[in-house]
Amino acid sequence: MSARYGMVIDLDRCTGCGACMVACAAENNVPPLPPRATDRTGLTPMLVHKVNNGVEGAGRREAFIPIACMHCANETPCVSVCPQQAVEVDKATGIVMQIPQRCLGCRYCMTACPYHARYFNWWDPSWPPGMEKTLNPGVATRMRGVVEKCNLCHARLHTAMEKAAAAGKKEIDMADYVPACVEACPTNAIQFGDLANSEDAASQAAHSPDAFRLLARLGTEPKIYYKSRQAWVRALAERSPNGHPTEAQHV
Amino acid sequence: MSDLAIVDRRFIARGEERSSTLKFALWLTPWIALLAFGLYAAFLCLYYGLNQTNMDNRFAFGLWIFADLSVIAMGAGAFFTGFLVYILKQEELKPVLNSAVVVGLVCYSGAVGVLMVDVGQPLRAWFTFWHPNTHSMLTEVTFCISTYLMILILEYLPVLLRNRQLQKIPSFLVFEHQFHKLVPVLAAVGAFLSFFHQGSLGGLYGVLRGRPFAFREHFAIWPTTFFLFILSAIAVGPSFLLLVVATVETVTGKKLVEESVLRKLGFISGILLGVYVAAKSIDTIVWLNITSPSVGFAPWEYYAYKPFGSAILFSEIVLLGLLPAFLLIFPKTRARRGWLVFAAVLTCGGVLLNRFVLTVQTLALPTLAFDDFLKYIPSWQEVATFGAVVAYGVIVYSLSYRYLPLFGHSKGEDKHVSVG
Amino acid sequence: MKVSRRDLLLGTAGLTAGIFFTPVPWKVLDDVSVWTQNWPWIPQPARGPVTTKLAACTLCASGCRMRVRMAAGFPVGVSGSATHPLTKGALCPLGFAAHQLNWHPARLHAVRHHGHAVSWDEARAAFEKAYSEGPVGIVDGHSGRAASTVLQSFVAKHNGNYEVVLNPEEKSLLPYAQWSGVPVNSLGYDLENARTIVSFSAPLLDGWGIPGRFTHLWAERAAGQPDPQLRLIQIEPKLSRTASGAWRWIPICQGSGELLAAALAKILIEERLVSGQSPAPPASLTDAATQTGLTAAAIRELAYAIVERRPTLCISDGESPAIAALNLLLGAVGTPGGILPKSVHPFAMPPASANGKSLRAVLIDSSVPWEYVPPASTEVFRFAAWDGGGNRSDWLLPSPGYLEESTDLPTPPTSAVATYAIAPSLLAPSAETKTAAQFLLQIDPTLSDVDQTIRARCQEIFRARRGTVHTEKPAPVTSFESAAKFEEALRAGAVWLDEPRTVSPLRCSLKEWPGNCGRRAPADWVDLWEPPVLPPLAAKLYQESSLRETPQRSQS
Amino acid sequence: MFPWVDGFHWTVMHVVFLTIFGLVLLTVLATFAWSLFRTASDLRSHRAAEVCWHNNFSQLPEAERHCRHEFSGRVIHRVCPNAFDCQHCDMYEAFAAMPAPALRHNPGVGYSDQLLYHRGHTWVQPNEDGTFAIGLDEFAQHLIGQPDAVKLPRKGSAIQHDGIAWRITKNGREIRVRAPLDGTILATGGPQSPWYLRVKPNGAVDLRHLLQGPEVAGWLESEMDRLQIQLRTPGSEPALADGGMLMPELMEALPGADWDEVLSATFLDA
Repeated sequence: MSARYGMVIDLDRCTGCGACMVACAAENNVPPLPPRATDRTGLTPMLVHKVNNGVEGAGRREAFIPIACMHCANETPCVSVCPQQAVEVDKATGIVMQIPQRCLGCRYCMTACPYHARYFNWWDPSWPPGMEKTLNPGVATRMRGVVEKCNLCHARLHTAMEKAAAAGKKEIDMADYVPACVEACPTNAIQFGDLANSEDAASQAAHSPDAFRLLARLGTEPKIYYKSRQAWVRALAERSPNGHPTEAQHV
Repeated sequence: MSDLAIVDRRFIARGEERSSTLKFALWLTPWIALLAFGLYAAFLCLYYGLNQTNMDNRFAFGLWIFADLSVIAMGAGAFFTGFLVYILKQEELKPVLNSAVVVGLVCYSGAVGVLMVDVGQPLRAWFTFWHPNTHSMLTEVTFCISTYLMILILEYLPVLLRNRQLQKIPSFLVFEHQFHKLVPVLAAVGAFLSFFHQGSLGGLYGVLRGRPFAFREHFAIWPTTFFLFILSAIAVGPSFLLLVVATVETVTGKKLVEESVLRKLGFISGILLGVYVAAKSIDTIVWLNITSPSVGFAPWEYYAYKPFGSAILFSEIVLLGLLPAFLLIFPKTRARRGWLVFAAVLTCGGVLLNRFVLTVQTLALPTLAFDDFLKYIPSWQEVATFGAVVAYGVIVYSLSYRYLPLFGHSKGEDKHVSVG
Repeated sequence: MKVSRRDLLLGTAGLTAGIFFTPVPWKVLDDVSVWTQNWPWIPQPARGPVTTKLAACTLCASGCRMRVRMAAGFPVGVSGSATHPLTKGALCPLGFAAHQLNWHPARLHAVRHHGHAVSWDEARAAFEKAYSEGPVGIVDGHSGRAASTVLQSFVAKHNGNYEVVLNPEEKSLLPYAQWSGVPVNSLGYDLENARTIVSFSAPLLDGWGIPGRFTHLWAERAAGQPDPQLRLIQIEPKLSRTASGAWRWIPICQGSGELLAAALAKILIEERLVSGQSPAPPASLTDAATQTGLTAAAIRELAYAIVERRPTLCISDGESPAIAALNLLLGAVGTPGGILPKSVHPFAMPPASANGKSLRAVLIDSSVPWEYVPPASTEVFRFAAWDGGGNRSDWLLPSPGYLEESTDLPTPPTSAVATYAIAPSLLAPSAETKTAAQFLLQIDPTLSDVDQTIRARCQEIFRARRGTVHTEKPAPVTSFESAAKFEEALRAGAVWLDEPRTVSPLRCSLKEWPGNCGRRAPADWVDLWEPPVLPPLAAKLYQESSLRETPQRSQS
Repeated sequence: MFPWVDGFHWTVMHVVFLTIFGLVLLTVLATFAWSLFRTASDLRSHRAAEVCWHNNFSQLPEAERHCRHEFSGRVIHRVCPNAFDCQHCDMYEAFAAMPAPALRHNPGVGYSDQLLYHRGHTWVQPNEDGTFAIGLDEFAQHLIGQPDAVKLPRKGSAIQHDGIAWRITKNGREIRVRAPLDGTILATGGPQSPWYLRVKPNGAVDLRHLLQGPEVAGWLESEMDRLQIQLRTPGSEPALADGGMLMPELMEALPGADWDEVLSATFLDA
């Protein structure tokens, strides 16, 4: 099988509650970091950004943009730069895999990623005494000094594949493979599926007129799509769509 | 004379004038203190992890990478002078060869040292040799730098063996004698390696498709920054060497090499700098008008954030590029020691600024439409570690100058200057 | 033989060269790499089969059903349950990390009296002394549970005082309760049938009511649509999440909401836009305009907008008679798409009563939020699983942690339909903990214990033969052959859902337009979000994202 | 090694890349190894002494590299280009042909016309049986006085001219005495005996590089001058030349002087 797993995130539906972030962190055994940690030193494989349309007064609107690894399909920026093959694109699934056991923590891949979707373990991971009992058995914890990021809940894919294999099937049942953030979203704003499969709802949504991708002009073919009926939100796709930087800034 | 002083004297080549043991000790003390402090800071980073630094997920490279790139550019003098002397037969540069080797050794070993602190898992650094990704510029850099460092150590060996006491051991002296004959081979290999890693250090940023500020289209398999870095490195190398020698002459108050040698260094530096500035300008124009807009980034926006205004571009290319190039090429200014040194300072400044812009400004600039312009101030641990490298350099050079024939023998002709 | 320096040098050289042809250095390298790849001091998850169990979240009164993944006897993951009739699979962000709460550093493990560890017996002795000396108050944060009946019957027997702490949603229903005499917890919002919802600063998209209930409606019928089926008009001073998700955002000055309501009512009456009955508001349009910061034209326009698509329902953040009165005027009380009385439970729900006695001591149930301030000059016995610090409590009594206590879950606030469910306990409660009910039962064994009450309630519902039971797919109560089977189903995570009530007019008697009760709008808890004890992961994430203001962020 | 890494896959790039670096590494190491090998062979074939001497000579200050004919009076000033190996000097014949002006030198230290002197202050005495005696000249003896220890070569071992013949320790300083000619050690004497070594030359003997006749006096005089300069510290002059004659046990007499410098200059050492 050769799937191209990806997401379509309906930004109109996103209320910015952050459930996806928490669910993702819990699923992937992300440790609670010391109080010193900030929005720039944290571990947030899924991170929701708050943006606005730059208008003051009653016309002002805010939106929320969840950002995870985009799993770029073309010239994946982080893959070619890694000196020791710690980042690889899984040919069968199109998932960009990070292999923490190989990573030496040079952080070159982080500078390469235009979406800032890669995170460095600045601290030794630690949990309050006893809390490690609640770690998700499917996912190994990472050590200090390595880079990590979203791998589309690869553990869940693995489980789904085992299930399919047990049933003697080649293809997995997509109902068995739902990443934590998708599962958690209270408004079902995130559609997940196989973009290579034209029947798949997600891949159809990806082709809707409202759909767009961030920094698509870099030509990295991200597999995380966004969609919105609001023009100003769609305008956030590019830094400067027509030579002018968009008004919106990070709040 | 105290016993210590007597012993000390025995290690200084006969007939060489050197400052008193006490004076030398006093000179070293502050540097040793700085080194010790820096080593402590580095230890903190290794023990507690990189949370000791002010780097973060967005500013994943900081002061240290800037330091590495700069220091390695400065060290380029080593391979380039060797190349000039042994391959291009520029014999009159021989007197500064040993200096060049020491400078190179210091720069490269210092850079590697800092890198080992900079990576999150130093114990895994060797994985690059175990399962390399040959598409990564960093792999090339790693291989080249480690190999070239080995070469520099080998090249330093003969200089070391000519210490007054060491040379009393016949086998050492004979080895030095034999090894010296083969140094041109090393010089050639060194030049080859340096050509690639100096370039790859530029490529490091040029290939960052995700960072339109640094991204350059490919030329064969290399982005233009690859060649710009080589050019700038061989341009700044001689200038830095010139600065070092000039500084040593000032500090020691001795005439160590002929003025003509320094002028020659300056001239070479100037010519190369001129070529570099020309190439850099073309590259900048192409990038601003074609490369960057094509990926949806308005060029002027890069310079919309203070303090990284377009002034930075101007000073990089004109003030610290064109101007020193002119000063170094124009005979009248080159002839004047003051202008020569001043121009060399500007040249070094220019390359430093270039490395700074590439490492720091690249990361500070926003990519996503809703990104901020980032600020980053290195933590004291970072600064101290950087300081340790400087101290280390000064100490090694001072010791080499005191106990080794860096400038051949100021008495007698330099028939037997060692290796480059 | 004599060893010269030369021999030594050669020897060392040979040795160093030779060693590379032995496996030693490579083995060492390999071991080092393996070691660097699993630092011994980094905790790794326990391996083992993962089973999924249904449970109910007890962080708040909503009682959302969760699917909890268990490994080696511990919860390792939480997700919503799509078949839950109210949440439809949604959970609040806190829920997803709540299974880690029991190991929160602030977890209480021993009885504490003014900070010193003491025994349960001392606490019990102290409480017995207290209620023998004078009336005690018992505060409940989640009324209607079987446990609540224990608390209530205790005060009934010992001349005490039973008080219920209401959350903002329940408070917003108080006026209707006062005007109609129907208890608050029997009132609910019929959001599903409303076509225009006018929210006066109610955080409808930010944790209001039952998670997923309104957000689903909004996502399906409103989100991003230029002309949505469900019009959400947010009247709020600042651009909140709800405001930015709304169809219209009407920014007004802080605390001027009730005046605006009055002004709107005035226009609606004067311009005969509504048929509903209510006394004329005294407000004048002009000073409404000045106080709200809107133009008179804008207010008029708004008045027209809110009645353009009926039914229209106004929701206030907390108690607000004026806004309730506006609902009366709009005819949104006792009608579909408005405020509806729930079907009265088959069993008697304890009405929340508070009569001002001067109290000797107060016993606070663990369901009471930490913000609750106990009356002065009383001895405070506070049950809690975590030490939220702050408010005065002479006695801190450790109660069971998350997923440790088995309790029943009556209808959540704001729901227009009655429900009943039982939260099973997935973890054995640690020995040193007690619930308030258990504590009182030890003092007075004659009270009927919680499990009996739950069983009794199940039997009553079963006998009433009304409603459906929601597990994987809904099944009518009648399909169960015995009350025991029914109770079993509930204990396995099923939810009983009553039939929606056929419209029952809600008689509200309102003599005159209620004056501005002068209540300041509550602080924006939505943005500065730091409940005393958050799941560490949630706390971490809000600190590491720009999503919510945390103390650290708001300082910097 | 690579195949053991799971998930590692060879590509053409790997082959090219690793080949290049393999070659580079090979070259570097080969260079190093080759010089080691050459060093070893040099040491084995006793060419070490020559190499070391030429190196040392090149480092001698100009003042210590006078041509012998400055002392014989045949030239005013000439710096020796041949490391004192007169047999290789293209000027040798020319100078020998020139008439030596009669000079009167008073070196202030004893010497003998029967002995041939090496610039490292050793003398050579040819015996009728074709062997040679080698000793330390009076200048050196007076300087050193009674040695603390002497380290002589083993009997039967070979010495090369300008190589280190034997070592003398005095006041914790090691003095390396240079051999005046090639040969094999027949017998060893010492400070007490008149000579230090008896040597059997290997093959034809060429002693042209040794000083003899009048130039010896000139040489010693210049050496005395140098010594004067090097030891000139307040109140030392009378001690140095006692009635114009170099006093014995000079090192004992002037412990404060910079003996490292003096000895290096005297015995042509680094």
